[in-house]
Amino acid sequence: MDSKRLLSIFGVLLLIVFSFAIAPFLGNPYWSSVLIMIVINILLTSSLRTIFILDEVSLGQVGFTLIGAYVSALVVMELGLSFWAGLILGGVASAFIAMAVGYPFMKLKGIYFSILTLMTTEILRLIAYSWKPVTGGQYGLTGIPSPNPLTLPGIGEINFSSMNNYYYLALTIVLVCLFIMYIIEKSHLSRKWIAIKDADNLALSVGINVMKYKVLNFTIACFFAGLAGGLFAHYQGLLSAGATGRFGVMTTLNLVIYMVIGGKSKFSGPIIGTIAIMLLMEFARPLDNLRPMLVGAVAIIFVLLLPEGIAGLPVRLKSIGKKYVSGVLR
Amino acid sequence: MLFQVKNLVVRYEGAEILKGISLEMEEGEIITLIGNNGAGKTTALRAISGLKSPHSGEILFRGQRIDNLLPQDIVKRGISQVPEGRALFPHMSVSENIRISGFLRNDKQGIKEDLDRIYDSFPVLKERSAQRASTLSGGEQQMLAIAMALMARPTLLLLDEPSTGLSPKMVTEIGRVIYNIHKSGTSVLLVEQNANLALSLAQRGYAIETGKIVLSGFAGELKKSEHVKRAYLGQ
Amino acid sequence: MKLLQVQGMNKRFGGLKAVSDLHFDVDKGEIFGLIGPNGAGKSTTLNMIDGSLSMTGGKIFFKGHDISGLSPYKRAGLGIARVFQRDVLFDSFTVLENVLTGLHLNSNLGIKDALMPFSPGTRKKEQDLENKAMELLDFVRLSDRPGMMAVNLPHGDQRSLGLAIAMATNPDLYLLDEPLTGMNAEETSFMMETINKLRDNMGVTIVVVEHNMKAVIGLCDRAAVLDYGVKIAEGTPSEVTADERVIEAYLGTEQDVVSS
Amino acid sequence: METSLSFVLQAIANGLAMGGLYILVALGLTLILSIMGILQLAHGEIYMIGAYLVYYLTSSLGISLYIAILISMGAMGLIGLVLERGIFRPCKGDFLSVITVAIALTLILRSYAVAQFGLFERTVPKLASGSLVFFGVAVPKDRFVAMLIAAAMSVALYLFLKMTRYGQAMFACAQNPEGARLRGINPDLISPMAMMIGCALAAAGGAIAGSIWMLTPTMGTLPLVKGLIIIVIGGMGSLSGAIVAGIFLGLMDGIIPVFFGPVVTSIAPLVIVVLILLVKPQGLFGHG
Repeated sequence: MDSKRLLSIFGVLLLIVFSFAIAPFLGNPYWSSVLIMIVINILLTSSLRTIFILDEVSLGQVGFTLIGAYVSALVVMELGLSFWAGLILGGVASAFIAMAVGYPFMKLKGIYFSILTLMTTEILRLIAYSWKPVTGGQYGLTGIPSPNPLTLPGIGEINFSSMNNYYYLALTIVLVCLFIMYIIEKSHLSRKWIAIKDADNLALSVGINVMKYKVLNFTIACFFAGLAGGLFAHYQGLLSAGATGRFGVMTTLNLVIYMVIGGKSKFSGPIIGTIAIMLLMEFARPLDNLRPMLVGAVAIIFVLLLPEGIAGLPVRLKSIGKKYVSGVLR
Repeated sequence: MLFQVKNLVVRYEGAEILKGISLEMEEGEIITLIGNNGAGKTTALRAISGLKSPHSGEILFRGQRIDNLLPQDIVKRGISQVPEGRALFPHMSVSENIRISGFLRNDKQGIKEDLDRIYDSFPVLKERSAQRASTLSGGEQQMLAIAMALMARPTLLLLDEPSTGLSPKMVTEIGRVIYNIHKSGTSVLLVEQNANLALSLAQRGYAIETGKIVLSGFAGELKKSEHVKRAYLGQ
Repeated sequence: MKLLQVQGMNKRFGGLKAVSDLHFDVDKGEIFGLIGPNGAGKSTTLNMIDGSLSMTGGKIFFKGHDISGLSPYKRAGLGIARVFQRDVLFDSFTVLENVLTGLHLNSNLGIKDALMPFSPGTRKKEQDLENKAMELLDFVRLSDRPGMMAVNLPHGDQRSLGLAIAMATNPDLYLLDEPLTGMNAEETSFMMETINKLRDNMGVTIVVVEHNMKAVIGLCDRAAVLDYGVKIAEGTPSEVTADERVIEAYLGTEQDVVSS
Repeated sequence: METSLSFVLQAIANGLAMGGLYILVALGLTLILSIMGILQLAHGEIYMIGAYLVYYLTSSLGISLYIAILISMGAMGLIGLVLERGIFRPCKGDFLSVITVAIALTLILRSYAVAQFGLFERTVPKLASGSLVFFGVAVPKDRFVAMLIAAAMSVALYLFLKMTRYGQAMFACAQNPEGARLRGINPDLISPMAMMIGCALAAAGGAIAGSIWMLTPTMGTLPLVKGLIIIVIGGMGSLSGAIVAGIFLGLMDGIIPVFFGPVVTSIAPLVIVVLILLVKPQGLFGHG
């Protein structure tokens, strides 16, 4: 193992420790809730990038989050299943629906795929908004329980109704998900996705079942989007599907911004981008209503000047540095 | 000298498609550039028309460099191309296609006259003037493409494989059209894979292979050349 | 033995008949040419054999089985490999990774390997694939630069890589679409040598689409000539090139356009 | 009986007025999409800002409504020019970049509107007051004026595109950009024109909507979604398709709520679009 790799593993571990250690120091539930939303959104944005490996921009991730959120909440509330079962079932339901619609959906490309997913997410939201007997309609679902306390040997009972503890829970789950996604990214599966993106006709001609792998991609991405929904439901305790709410069009569009600012071609991109922009939104509180404007401006600057995003900065800086050094030496 | 290409090098994604070709023509000449698929013929025409900027080399028209100009400025100076695959506006009518090709001209009267003249020389286009361009047959589309290029009143007409995909009868027909255009005083640079057609029309010719000019001379000489016979005429 | 049988193949695009009632058979171990001028329907035919284009009518048999309705990846699985006309490669990958992707059918990487890409078992499987890929690169003389990005290869080498990707599927039938187009003399002779070597050493069957008559004469055992989607001649290269109709279709009519 | 007739007639009038607005938005969207290849997700925000500009001109400067609409159209046209040059053209057609920039623009314009005008609903003067009476049923006049304006602008756009050199050049660029270059048409000149026209039409739509209903900073989302629906149904790049689909959609939006709930009204067109995308992505009126 070369030293560079060792260094980056060490860096990642350090970041993980830091993200666990940070919560108690912040100390108040407000910051815990910010951190919770950050980790949930990291998972969502990463699922967006999973689809982007195929060079398709899904504007429908939030729709699948919604499925995960409602299913996860309902199985816990109505069937009395545990949080863990709810979380998994939410993800599975979302993945199942993605798989069911995957074949016709993944046949479309480019603008068509983006519009299709955008419309689908609106349809899902409107169904949730109006299906009163199940989703509570416009009043939504309330009283979604927090996860049951967990007893860990050596630590004792952990109560997740505290924001801080829920943050630890969400962080752990998201880290596990990210680890799985990273593994997939390094596996032959993602190599096939890239091959399909590069030349689907050539991929077919070497025997790759292109549609199967594309649908698999969509299914995996939507599974994680569904999990994010479950995490959200049990954190928030209530769900509603109003147009300007959590499941509205703007949320899905914001994810695209997180991904691009973070760096669309790197695994770390969506993670970095989500953290950076959501923290920016927090620290820019004094700007109040103008905060989205700031984010928009940052996004435009990145697209036009740093298309590889924050994750691409080291390479960019290196090349600038090299130019500078060679300029100085010359 | 009407037109001159000096040591033209064109690259696509790192690959050198044209490796320094040179050619020249006098006013009123009709010359041809023959070569197989992928030899670089289309690339040469794209560079001349300003669609692809060359890596190095010069293109001169009436002694002035045009290799750094935009396509519309090149059209303005009098070089008009009939591109490969005809490049029509498929959902516009035949007459709209012809009219819009005079985009850079401001003389309404002249445009109308040219339109009439084109309809005279291509009666089939007049017949189909209200039809969408996409509904024309291959030969008719080629006629339309030539008519469109003529609307710019070119001094030099560039033709990219006008015979592609046409029946032998239609090829003969197109050949006659090109001949008449040249007769009426327009200089023509004809790029062809069909060496037989090209060398019967042109006065002089160049043969291009993998981005290099390998042979040039009068059409009659080229026709007799062993190399051309083997490589292009299949004999 | 007939490896490939094309029976009554038809293709219509709107009103245009791109291929009409085409019949031909290819024997095992043959190099068969499909030739004709630009726009004659050669590539369309090839697309229907590999399944990327559906037929309007007709049947295709491969090793005696009707494959007419199968999708391209299934035909690849049965042993049909396509080498594309233009430089269609996996542009994000290195030379080696391109061939590794071509080895898809020969790999037994499953979902378990996707979830444990660093496990010794998976590593071993991937190492084996890499060795196989290197052998193939050796065959097309690219083993000296496996780490180079495929897009940065010179034109001729990109075609060789395309061939290596096809070889990786271990096919019985190769469909080569204009393999010599745009190549210089040296690259052409290397490609012709490689194609011959492929057939002689591995006993595979090859269908070549070419418009360049000279190349076909040197390469094929038999050839069919297409003009406007209709087969106008079939036979050995010398038979075909001597055919009146071929000469007319291919070279244009001899009448001088200027004097007529 | 009488009340239901009155409901239906009013619903049709409402639907046609809405259809007109949707058409104005959709024509711009489809023009921008077909000529520049840009999915302008911020088009609804241009519509919204255009409406607020009319509000500002009428309420603060006391300019009369129709003049204000014209000024707003001109101003948004100029903004379109700046946007095309400044942020869309540098994206060089990269799909994700274009989408990102458009989303960023949405954030910027919406947040500007909130900061400047607040979240309260605002109103601008009515296009016309009073009602017209049909079969004994009164239908507000402003609906008719809205329809007329939308129809007049659609016809004007159609004539411009069909009859003028630059209009034809736009079609040419949309169908075959490289062919257009070869005929001396510079797409870099035509693209900003498409953007300007699109933005001006959106501003007109916004202003009319504002005068019939209310102004809010989020008023652009609905027409954007409707515009996308229209260009999918009508076929991307087809103007006549957009007009037919716009009228159809407007009528659906007007009439369905009379018989069904608001949710069916919202979902029905979305479902239709998803089905069209899955079955015939080139749209019902699209080419080929």
